[in-house]
Amino acid sequence: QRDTSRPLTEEELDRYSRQMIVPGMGKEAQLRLLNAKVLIIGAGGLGCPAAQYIAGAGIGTIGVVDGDVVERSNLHRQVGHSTSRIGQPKVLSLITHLKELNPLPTYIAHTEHITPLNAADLISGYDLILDCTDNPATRYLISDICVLLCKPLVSAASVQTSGQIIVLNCPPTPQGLLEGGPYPPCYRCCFKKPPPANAQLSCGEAGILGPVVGLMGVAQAGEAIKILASNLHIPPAEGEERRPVEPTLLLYSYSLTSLMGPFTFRALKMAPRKKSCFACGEGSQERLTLEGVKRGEPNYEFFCGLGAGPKQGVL
Amino acid sequence: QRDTSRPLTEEELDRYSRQMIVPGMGKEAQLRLLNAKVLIIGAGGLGCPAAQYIAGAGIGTIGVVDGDVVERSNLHRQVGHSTSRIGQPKVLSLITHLKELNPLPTYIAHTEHITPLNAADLISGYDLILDCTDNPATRYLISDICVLLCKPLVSAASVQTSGQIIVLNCPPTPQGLLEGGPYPPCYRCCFKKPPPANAQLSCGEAGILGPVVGLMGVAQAGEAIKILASNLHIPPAEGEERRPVEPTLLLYSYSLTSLMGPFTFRALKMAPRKKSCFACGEGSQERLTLEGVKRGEPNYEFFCGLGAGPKQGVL
Amino acid sequence: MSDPKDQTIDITVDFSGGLEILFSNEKHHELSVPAQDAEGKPANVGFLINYLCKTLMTDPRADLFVLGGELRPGILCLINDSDWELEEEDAYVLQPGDNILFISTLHGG
Amino acid sequence: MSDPKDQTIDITVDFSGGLEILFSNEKHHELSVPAQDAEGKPANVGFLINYLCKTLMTDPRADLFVLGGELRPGILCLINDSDWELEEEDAYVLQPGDNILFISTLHGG
Ligand SMILES: [Zn+2]
Ligand SMILES: [Zn+2]
Repeated sequence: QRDTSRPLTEEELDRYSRQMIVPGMGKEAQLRLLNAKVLIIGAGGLGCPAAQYIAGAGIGTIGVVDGDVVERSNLHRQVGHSTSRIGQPKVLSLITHLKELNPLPTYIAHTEHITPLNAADLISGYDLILDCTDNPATRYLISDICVLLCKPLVSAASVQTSGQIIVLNCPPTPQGLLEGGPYPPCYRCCFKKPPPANAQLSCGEAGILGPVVGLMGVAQAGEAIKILASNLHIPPAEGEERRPVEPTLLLYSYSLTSLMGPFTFRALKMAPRKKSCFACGEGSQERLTLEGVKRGEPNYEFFCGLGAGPKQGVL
Repeated sequence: QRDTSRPLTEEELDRYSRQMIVPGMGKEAQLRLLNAKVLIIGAGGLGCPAAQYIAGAGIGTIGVVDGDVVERSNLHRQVGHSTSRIGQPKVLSLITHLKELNPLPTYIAHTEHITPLNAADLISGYDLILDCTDNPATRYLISDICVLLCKPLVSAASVQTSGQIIVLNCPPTPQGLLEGGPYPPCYRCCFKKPPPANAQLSCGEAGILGPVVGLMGVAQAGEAIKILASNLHIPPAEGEERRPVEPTLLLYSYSLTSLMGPFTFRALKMAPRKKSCFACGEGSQERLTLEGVKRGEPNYEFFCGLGAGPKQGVL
Repeated sequence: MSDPKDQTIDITVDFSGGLEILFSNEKHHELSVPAQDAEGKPANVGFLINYLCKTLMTDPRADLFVLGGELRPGILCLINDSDWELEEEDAYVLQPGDNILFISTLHGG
Repeated sequence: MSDPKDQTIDITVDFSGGLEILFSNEKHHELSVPAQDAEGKPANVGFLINYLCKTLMTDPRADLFVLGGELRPGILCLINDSDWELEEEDAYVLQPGDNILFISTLHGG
């Protein structure tokens, strides 16, 4: 199934030639993309633009997870949907658009929200995961499952005029391993605790500008494509020189009242895997397991304090 | 026609509510967008994503200029087209997609390339111009006409794994005016001379990765929306405190072999309007006129040395 | 020489991701802060956080920045663009010219 | 003290937008360059450009970097992230720690 040496078809050569001739790409990298399986969790403001470029690049299998339906108020930023598909499940609407763009990939519709019960089944079938979701409980869940199943995770978020993106768990490292590191961080290594519920704001409540979340989504596709094309998600072989782990959180600060400037993008240096991390640190194998997550441990809703008081208008 | 105080319709409120509640937006800013006219020159890798967010945000009148037809090799990055529209004029294909996204704006199709003969007529009807084209001769032409017609210009370019974006001539300043400056630069202030023809590479010949050009296109929409929402293109009134002119060229350096890092985005400080600039500097009114451009002066093709020898594989 | 208690350090403090709302909606602040805390120890980031609450915050909701004597969960502190966990967290002693950035974790998408 | 002719300055030189192809496909270079030119004048950016052609360029097509004794049209030189026209262009005297960036103008889209 994962044929890494087959010739490309005429249609594939035609569709992908402009990216194949980029220095550093070529046929081998294109075949890696054609053999790759990517799961996009969330078909909203991040997932729509990310999916367009993931599909365009010829990723072989593309799964999309979302339980929502398209609403008219989504369309200013969720550019993979359309007015005529209002009311449809977002996953089906987005896949309709992607098939028009590129009919060659296999598209898999998961028309449900990700939950502790289905997360491992959803994620296990893919090589790389994009977190395009919109709430902290889901973000911690996705990261934990990616640690447990050894999947690289490209995570982005955006509200109002701000955006953040970071590549996590790449290359994936066995849970609890610290010796021989530093190793890449997981979501919990970077963001130990969620904000209190009154400081968590969603795009629906706090607003969002289309190009802000769009830029983050496109950047997610960019990181995903390079990881798969260059095998950055494959742990280095014994003796192979290891790229230094330099986890970077990219911050995008859009301003409505001033043009792009020196502070628009800031690359922030994050710590590597932490000994103290609940999910991937020392002793984590006893705290976090696939069976535990299914049983409700940890309790993500409780951890993120849902429903714990009125919102106060600050992120 | 430019009603700045009318109530929004129920559909407008529904479509634009998520951006209207962002701090700094609001009804007044939304009405500015609804009354604005934006011209997108080029319906390719930059123009497609830019147009999606321009349309989504509710810009009232959106013109698109391009003389090409959709090809299969475009689709990995030109996400406003589709397989079923291969062979159609790009402008019509893109407008089909935009109308599905948002039927409310007025879309104007210019199914022709921009040339010294039609440039002033095309540009004069709009408030702000996006340069999403793919060759130096056209870029100098567009900038010159924007100087002559006092239009702000959001210019981006991308090849292989690199991208650049800069806002030019914003707020527009009368041609030749230097006293009381510094004033914003035009394209020629920043890029005095084009590279020799053998060092000019196009996306078709040198290749391009979808998310690289896509990110630049989305960023163009972001700058355009802020300019129009916040009236940054209106020269300050007499006595009004002027924002300092800090022209910034944003450089995007994507790497296929390393994750996002400190050098991925670099904001470069550019010089303001130059006394020596051919188009906007001292005495420029004698050198550059609308009539001159129509007559073939300057000769953009000659200036950019088209057809002057074999390409050598360096940008 | 001036009394060491009156000496100050020039630093820049930035807020992002919405936190700027608590600080007169300004993202960038150039500050001269005391070089020593009340006990005469060199000013560190922990001291700075309290100092910002007292002198720079314009919004009464201090609990959106500090909770239980610590930086509120969901806020990252970056010292010269590095996660403060790569330095000594709140024990990091301020140096002239330092940039301290506070960002709020985002979850929307 | 060492002979001033042997003194060097540590700077970083970056290439972007495709120019790196001419310099062993490396975007970032940490260099120790002579502090003086052949005539004993302090090394400036003009000197550096020639020095890069002679010592760092790995591609024979020097005319893609320098043309007619000057930086090729379509290449911008940035001194510490500012257009060199904001400094003194090629007459700018190198300082320790300077970053000099060369980028090629892009036109595709
Ligand atoms: Zn961890
Ligand atoms: Zn000019």
